[in-house]
Amino acid sequence: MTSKLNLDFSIVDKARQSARVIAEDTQKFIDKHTTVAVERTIVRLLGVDGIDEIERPLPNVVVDNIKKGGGLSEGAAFWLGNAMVALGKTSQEIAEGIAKGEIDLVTVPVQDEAKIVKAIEEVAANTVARIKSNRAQRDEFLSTLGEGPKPYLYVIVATGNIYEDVLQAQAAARQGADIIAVIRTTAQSLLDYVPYGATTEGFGGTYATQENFRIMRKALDEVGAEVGRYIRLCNYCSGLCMPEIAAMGAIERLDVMLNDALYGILFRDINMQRTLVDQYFSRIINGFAGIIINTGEDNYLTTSDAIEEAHTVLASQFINEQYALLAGLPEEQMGLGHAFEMNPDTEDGFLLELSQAQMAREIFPKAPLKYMPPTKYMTGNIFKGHIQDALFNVVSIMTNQGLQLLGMPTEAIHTPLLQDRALSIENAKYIFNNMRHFGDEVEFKKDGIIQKRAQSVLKEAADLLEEIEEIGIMSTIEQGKFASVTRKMDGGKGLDGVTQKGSRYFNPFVPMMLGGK
Amino acid sequence: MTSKLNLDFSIVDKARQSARVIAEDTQKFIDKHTTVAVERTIVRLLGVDGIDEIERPLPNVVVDNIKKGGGLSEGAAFWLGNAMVALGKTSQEIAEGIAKGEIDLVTVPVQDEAKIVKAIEEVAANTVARIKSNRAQRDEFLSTLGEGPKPYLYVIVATGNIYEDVLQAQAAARQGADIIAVIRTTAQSLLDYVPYGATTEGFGGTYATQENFRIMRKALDEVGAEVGRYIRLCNYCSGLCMPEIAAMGAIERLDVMLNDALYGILFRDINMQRTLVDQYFSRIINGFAGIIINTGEDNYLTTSDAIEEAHTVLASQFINEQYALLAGLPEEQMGLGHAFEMNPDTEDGFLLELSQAQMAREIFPKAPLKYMPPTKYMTGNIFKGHIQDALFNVVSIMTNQGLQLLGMPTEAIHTPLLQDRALSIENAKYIFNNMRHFGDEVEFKKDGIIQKRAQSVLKEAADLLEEIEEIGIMSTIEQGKFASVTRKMDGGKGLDGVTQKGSRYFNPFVPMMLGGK
Amino acid sequence: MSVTNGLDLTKIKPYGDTMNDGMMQFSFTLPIPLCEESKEAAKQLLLKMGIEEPAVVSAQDLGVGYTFFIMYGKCAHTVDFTQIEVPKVDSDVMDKYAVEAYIEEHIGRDVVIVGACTGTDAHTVGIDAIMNMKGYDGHYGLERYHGIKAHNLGAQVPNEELVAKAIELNADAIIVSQIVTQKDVHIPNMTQLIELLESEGIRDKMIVCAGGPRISYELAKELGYDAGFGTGTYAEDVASFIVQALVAKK
Amino acid sequence: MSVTNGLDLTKIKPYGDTMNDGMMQFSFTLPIPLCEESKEAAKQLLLKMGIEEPAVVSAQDLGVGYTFFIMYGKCAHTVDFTQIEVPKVDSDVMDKYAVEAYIEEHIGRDVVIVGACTGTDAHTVGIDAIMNMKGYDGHYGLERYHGIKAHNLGAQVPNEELVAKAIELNADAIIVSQIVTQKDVHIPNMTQLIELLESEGIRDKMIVCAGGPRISYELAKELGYDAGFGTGTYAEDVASFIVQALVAKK
Ligand code: B12
Ligand code: B12
Ligand SMILES: Cc1ncc(COP(=O)(O)O)c(C=O)c1O
Ligand SMILES: Cc1ncc(COP(=O)(O)O)c(C=O)c1O
Repeated sequence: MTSKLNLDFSIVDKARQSARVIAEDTQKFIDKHTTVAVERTIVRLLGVDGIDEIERPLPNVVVDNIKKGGGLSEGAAFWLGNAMVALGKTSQEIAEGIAKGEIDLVTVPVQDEAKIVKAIEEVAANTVARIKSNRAQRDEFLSTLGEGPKPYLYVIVATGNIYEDVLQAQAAARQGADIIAVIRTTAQSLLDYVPYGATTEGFGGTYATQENFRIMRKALDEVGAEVGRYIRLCNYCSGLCMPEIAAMGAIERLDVMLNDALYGILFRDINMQRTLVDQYFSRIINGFAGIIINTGEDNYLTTSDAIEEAHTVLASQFINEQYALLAGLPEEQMGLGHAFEMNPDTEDGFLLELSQAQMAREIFPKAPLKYMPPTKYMTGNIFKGHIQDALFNVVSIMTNQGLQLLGMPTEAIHTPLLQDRALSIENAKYIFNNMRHFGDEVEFKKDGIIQKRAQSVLKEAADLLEEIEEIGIMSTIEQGKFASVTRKMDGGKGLDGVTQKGSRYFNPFVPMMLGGK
Repeated sequence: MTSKLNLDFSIVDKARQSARVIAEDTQKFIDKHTTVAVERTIVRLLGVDGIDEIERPLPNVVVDNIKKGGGLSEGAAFWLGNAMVALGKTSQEIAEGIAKGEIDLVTVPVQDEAKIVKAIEEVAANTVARIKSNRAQRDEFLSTLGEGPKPYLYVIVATGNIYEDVLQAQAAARQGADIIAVIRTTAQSLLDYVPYGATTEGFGGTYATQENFRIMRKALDEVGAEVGRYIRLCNYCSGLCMPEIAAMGAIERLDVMLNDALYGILFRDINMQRTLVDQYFSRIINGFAGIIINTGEDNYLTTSDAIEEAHTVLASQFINEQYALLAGLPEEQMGLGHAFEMNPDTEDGFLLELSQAQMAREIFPKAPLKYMPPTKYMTGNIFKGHIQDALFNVVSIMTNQGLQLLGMPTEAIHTPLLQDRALSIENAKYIFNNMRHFGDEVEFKKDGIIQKRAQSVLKEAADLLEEIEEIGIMSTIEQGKFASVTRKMDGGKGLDGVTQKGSRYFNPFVPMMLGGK
Repeated sequence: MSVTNGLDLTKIKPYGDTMNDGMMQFSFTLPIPLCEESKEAAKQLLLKMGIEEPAVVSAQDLGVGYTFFIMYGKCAHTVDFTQIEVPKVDSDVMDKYAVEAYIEEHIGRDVVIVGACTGTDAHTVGIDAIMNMKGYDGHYGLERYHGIKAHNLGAQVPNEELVAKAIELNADAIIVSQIVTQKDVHIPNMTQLIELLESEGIRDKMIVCAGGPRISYELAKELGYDAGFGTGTYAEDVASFIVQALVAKK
Repeated sequence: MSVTNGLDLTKIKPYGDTMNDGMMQFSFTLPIPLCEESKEAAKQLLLKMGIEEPAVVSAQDLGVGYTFFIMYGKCAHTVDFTQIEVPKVDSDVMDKYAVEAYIEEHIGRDVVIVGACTGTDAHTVGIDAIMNMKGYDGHYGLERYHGIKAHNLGAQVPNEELVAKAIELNADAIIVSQIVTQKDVHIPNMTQLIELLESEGIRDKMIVCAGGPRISYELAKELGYDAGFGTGTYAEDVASFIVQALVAKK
């Protein structure tokens, strides 16, 4: 592709290099640490599931037991493996034993390390094989059923009730949606556990549980077969349970995951140390499972100005790209986020939006960019909103975005009604079809508004990255450079779940999954 | 302007030349004939107004009297002038005399021809001066108050009640409209007279009467002063009273007039001889009064397919251009019509629409093109309709159209509600502002879909014009080449109002107004 | 797969995102200025309509002291869907070939149909869609049917002219199109046609149908027609009805 | 210029294009399939609402046996606009400088205001618009007011924490933001704050206000707050109210 924007790719390279340095710097910290969420994830991947009598998820029971016993630095794989060798039980039996108060992991006599590793690796290999086969099944569906053309039509369901969600998801698929995202209930990202079972109560969203994943996956496979398109399922693994939900998604064949530590830090006030460590393992899993991740840069523009702060979005995308690469997640799975959040009263605002979207396309040519609709400047005027969404769709088809998160006319009012979603799908289908090859047909005036805008945003982003390279990502966030939000190194939720790895620590899944297929 | 479409302007020249021959051929016929409408117009311009006891408009009373007396070939100017000289009365007094049965024009003894001409020319000069001063007043408003940027936002009011229309027109102006068109009641174009006075009853429109013109003009001047923009007033002079309404419009300072014989022939089944003769005089008046005319090619696409018959629109525009030039109406006042009427399900339909609109812009660079919204493929789904209108607005701002007849979301349902119009204005304002300079910023790919489409439509239009040049406009219409509608030379309404001019015939306004300023 | 979802066909309510939530969207203009009191007036209006929790989500001044409201609210009313019966064309819809075969078998001569868009209405596209050779949306028009002689008189046809033509051609059926319905202009016009046919004493000898986007079967029946056809009608719909009605008449 | 137009403020009706025509637009989904009977059900529903001449202008299958309707109809109800009274903030709105002068003159010390977006709600933009220096839409926030000490605790703040902070800072006023209202999640949360303040025995010592796009003055009063502020509020609106209420309290 030749640049329609006449971008200077040496600046792109320089920015990317800065981002690499930033990511490697973070990685040093990550490599030394683990968290309760990472350990619960390992427990899950080792086959533990279910809840105890008072509805505590067993993975929490296990890790809490280890933590209480002061053994967290060794990691759950070590202690579980140790107990398996010592007691000759399965991981699930052990977890149930802990729940009943019959087993206390750190007091189980320590066994031969090689045996522990072997025991764990056997179980781990099973899970890894299952995830691999999920991935193969997805590929199979994609090649037999096929999929919708890009940009994929991506809609949310958010009734709070998984069964209503199923109805709405199937309706959406029949109407033309390609991706169904089940929004989580308002406060779930701050829970330090993952709820269990099918759920029918939620506020502004539905609990992410493994059972809910399963119910929705089944429903989408059914409707996909019927409409002759593979329908992708999306959920959220930002928040305090990042890697755990990634694991659940990998096991239940989700296809897309919202997954961004920076989002959690800035918009959920989650501790940065905690979530950066969590993110690394979650991305390894997502990468291995063939799941497309979505990053959250679009959100920056809901708290800061889309014209003035455009470069922060780009800078963050560069960083997220490098974080993903270090976790073995290929470009083809990087749904880097950006958004159509400019004030609609801006003269020539469309040109600036177009420039921004085209720039993202050119700088991340293989990434299935996630493009967010107008939200901040949506009002109760649903008619006006519908045409704001229409221009958003125009930009997307012109610049070949990957995942088109459809705007809803009722954005400023409520989570989507069944009919709102139908109207949004109709909007996107009309525009995508009616303008299908428009992007190929137009060129931008040399040194015009569009070209210049992209060039200057790129320049600013590169400069910002250079600055961050100096001070590191954590100080950058402390200074409020992203989304005008300031977060402290030791502030936010979840810091007490972080610990340094001990000498016997091991996580069998990292070597098995990192960058593998 | 360089052609964005890479058009071959030698084909344009050839097409224009064919149209010239066609128009000159028609003009030969026109020059030999007059009609009752033309004569009533002359009567009006000579100062006759009002109605008789049974509500017949006096201009009709006068011309019917002449016709009944077998004097139509001499024309109304001759007989009125004769009576003025003979009886020493004003034209109005004479008309009232006829109404009362006191005067019978053709039986008044014939006076000296030079005196007749002089008497008439004196009165005519007054009217001409008044129209001239209206024009000057418009120019004055335009330079003091200013006007909205092009494309002008053009909306209709159509309540049937002139007072409700005023309310709606003022609302529209405050919301941002630049042109208010008062749609006529459903059957008025087939009336062979113009109703009189303020009216409050109409079906799908409001009667075009001189008093209604006055009421609305006053209302728009008021609101224009308030909003600081001159608000243009539009009405309709197609139909059986073409030149009469043109005259009324010139006197009451209308600014825009729908004015197209071909429209009347095809869509109102008006006799072609009648309306072509009427059109000539109406355009002379419109030209002199500084009124922008709107032609009706857009309507072709309501009965025939927008993709297949695009070239008939262009061919007709060429012909209308030449008809207008022969009537002394300058390019700057030619609101040639075209429309966004493609099936919205067409893949890349937007590209074809854009091509068409850009082509019209390049071929008629000075014309304030009138661009009609989607109507045929509008449905009761007002949400979908609103975004069809949005894409229409996108094309318009990209191609710099002149008069943007705003599409209404409720097009398929009812004539616009107050709120429908507000939504449409909001739609256009948002898009025009947000994409203001988008057209300047983009170029079209060489030999791409857009360029090729325009080139082939131009070619087809030129070929069609060559054919018409052979057989003449009347046979062309008989063969159903426009809008897939067939009309016969001697069919349709109003033929009995056509007559050949006699040796003493004269129309003082033609020399006074033709091509004058 | 789903648990019982609360759907009760005897008590249907609007569905927003949860069964029986009653959610509806409204838009309308009130001829009063934009202020807290007018928002309250808008809410009271919805309450009177039986809408619970009415919420003004947008209120816009229209420039003349009137206000445009967009609202949401929850409808308290329910409808018994099991009790609804809609009068409908009850003959079967046959395709073109079946209609032609039916004529040959049951009627054995050409069926004469005269059609027009009547009164001041100048919209020909609808009647053309039904009658012209070419038809509409890939469905041939009546002119192309073997066994049917279709005469399309076009638009703006006075009822008198239509009736005269029907008599002249000894028509089996008259079909009229009415598109403009502003201020109910179609009602007197459609009524007058039936009156004319009655005064000529030929109403019962003919099948008389009407069509148009705002014409329903019910309305047409009320006005004395044999049937009415709305949006999305094809030639075969009306042809099927006419031929079967003709046979039934005998 | 216009003739009497039929407007009667005691009997307000929706306005389509003619006074008192009652015209309204509706859209909603019924959980029944698209067919003539469901269209009839939609009409019956509107009739029950007191809508005359209900017309289905669009009916669309949603893929799960449910149908999306767009309708128009004429509302038969009227509202007496002259009788409407809306409870409203009754203090005057002053601008920033006037508020500052008012504090100096009538209070003579710094007014302490603690604000937060409470419960699980993570939307900071609204409370920031009111409190942060920068403000919103060109209107400075409370932090920039001389004579006001504003403490913005951010989002997702538990009521307990907010109350503790208010006590610690000896606050004159607490202001809370609630944006998420899905399934009325804000109601128990807002109620709990008042209960907490009461159980601490400090409810009456403070001015307590709430704000958010779905918060009305009325609702806030009902829940025991001193005032509520909706969409489009600026810092001066709530500042004016607080300082006047403080003075009135003394
Ligand atoms: C094309 C059109 C025109 C063209 C007509 C060209 C022509 N020769 O037909 C022109 C530009 C001339 C025109 C003029 C006017 N129009 Co017009 N027009 C339309 C438009 C855009 C499309 C109508 C159409 O062709 N539909 C396609 C056909 C295939 O559908 P159909 O007519 O519904 O027919 C189908 C069925 O209804 C049924 N059917 C119809 N007739 C019959 C008869 C029988 C026997 C049967 C069995 C079935 C049947 O079968 C058909 C095929 O499925 C509509 C808006 C819209 N999108 O609907 C406005 C519309 C109909 N027009 C309208 C109006 C008011 C006018 C004007 C008065 C002024 C104006 N606003 O422009 C003038 C005057 C016309 C007059 N004297 O009648 C209004 C009517 C409002 C109302 N409800 O009363 C509309 C809705 C636009 C609007 N919102 O203002 N119009
Ligand atoms: C930005 C945004 C976000 C950002 C928030 C970033 C941040 N740090 O604030 C992010 C992306 C994180 C987010 C997340 C979510 N959001 Co959100 N979000 C929005 C959005 C787009 C804009 C809100 C906004 O900033 N408005 C601008 C400010 C200035 O306006 P305002 O808040 O109304 O404030 C003004 C007045 O109300 C008043 N005011 C407000 N508070 C106070 C307090 C006082 C004391 C006073 C005096 C006045 C006052 O004054 C302010 C200035 O005039 C809205 C949609 C929309 N267009 O409204 C959805 C919206 C609010 N979000 C919604 C939801 C459901 C969520 C999520 C649960 C899931 C989801 N759908 O994304 C999550 C979870 C959030 C959680 N736990 O609370 C829903 C709420 C539905 C409902 N009615 O319950 C909305 C309406 C979107 C939708 N249709 O689904 N969201
Ligand atoms: C990257 C990312 N993660 C998660 C979420 C959703 O957040 P939560 O589940 O915390 O409400 C978003 C929201 O838009 C997001 O962008
Ligand atoms: C050129 C022209 N004249 C007149 C009209 C209106 O026609 P009438 O007044 O005959 O209804 C139109 C309608 O769109 C038109 O295009």
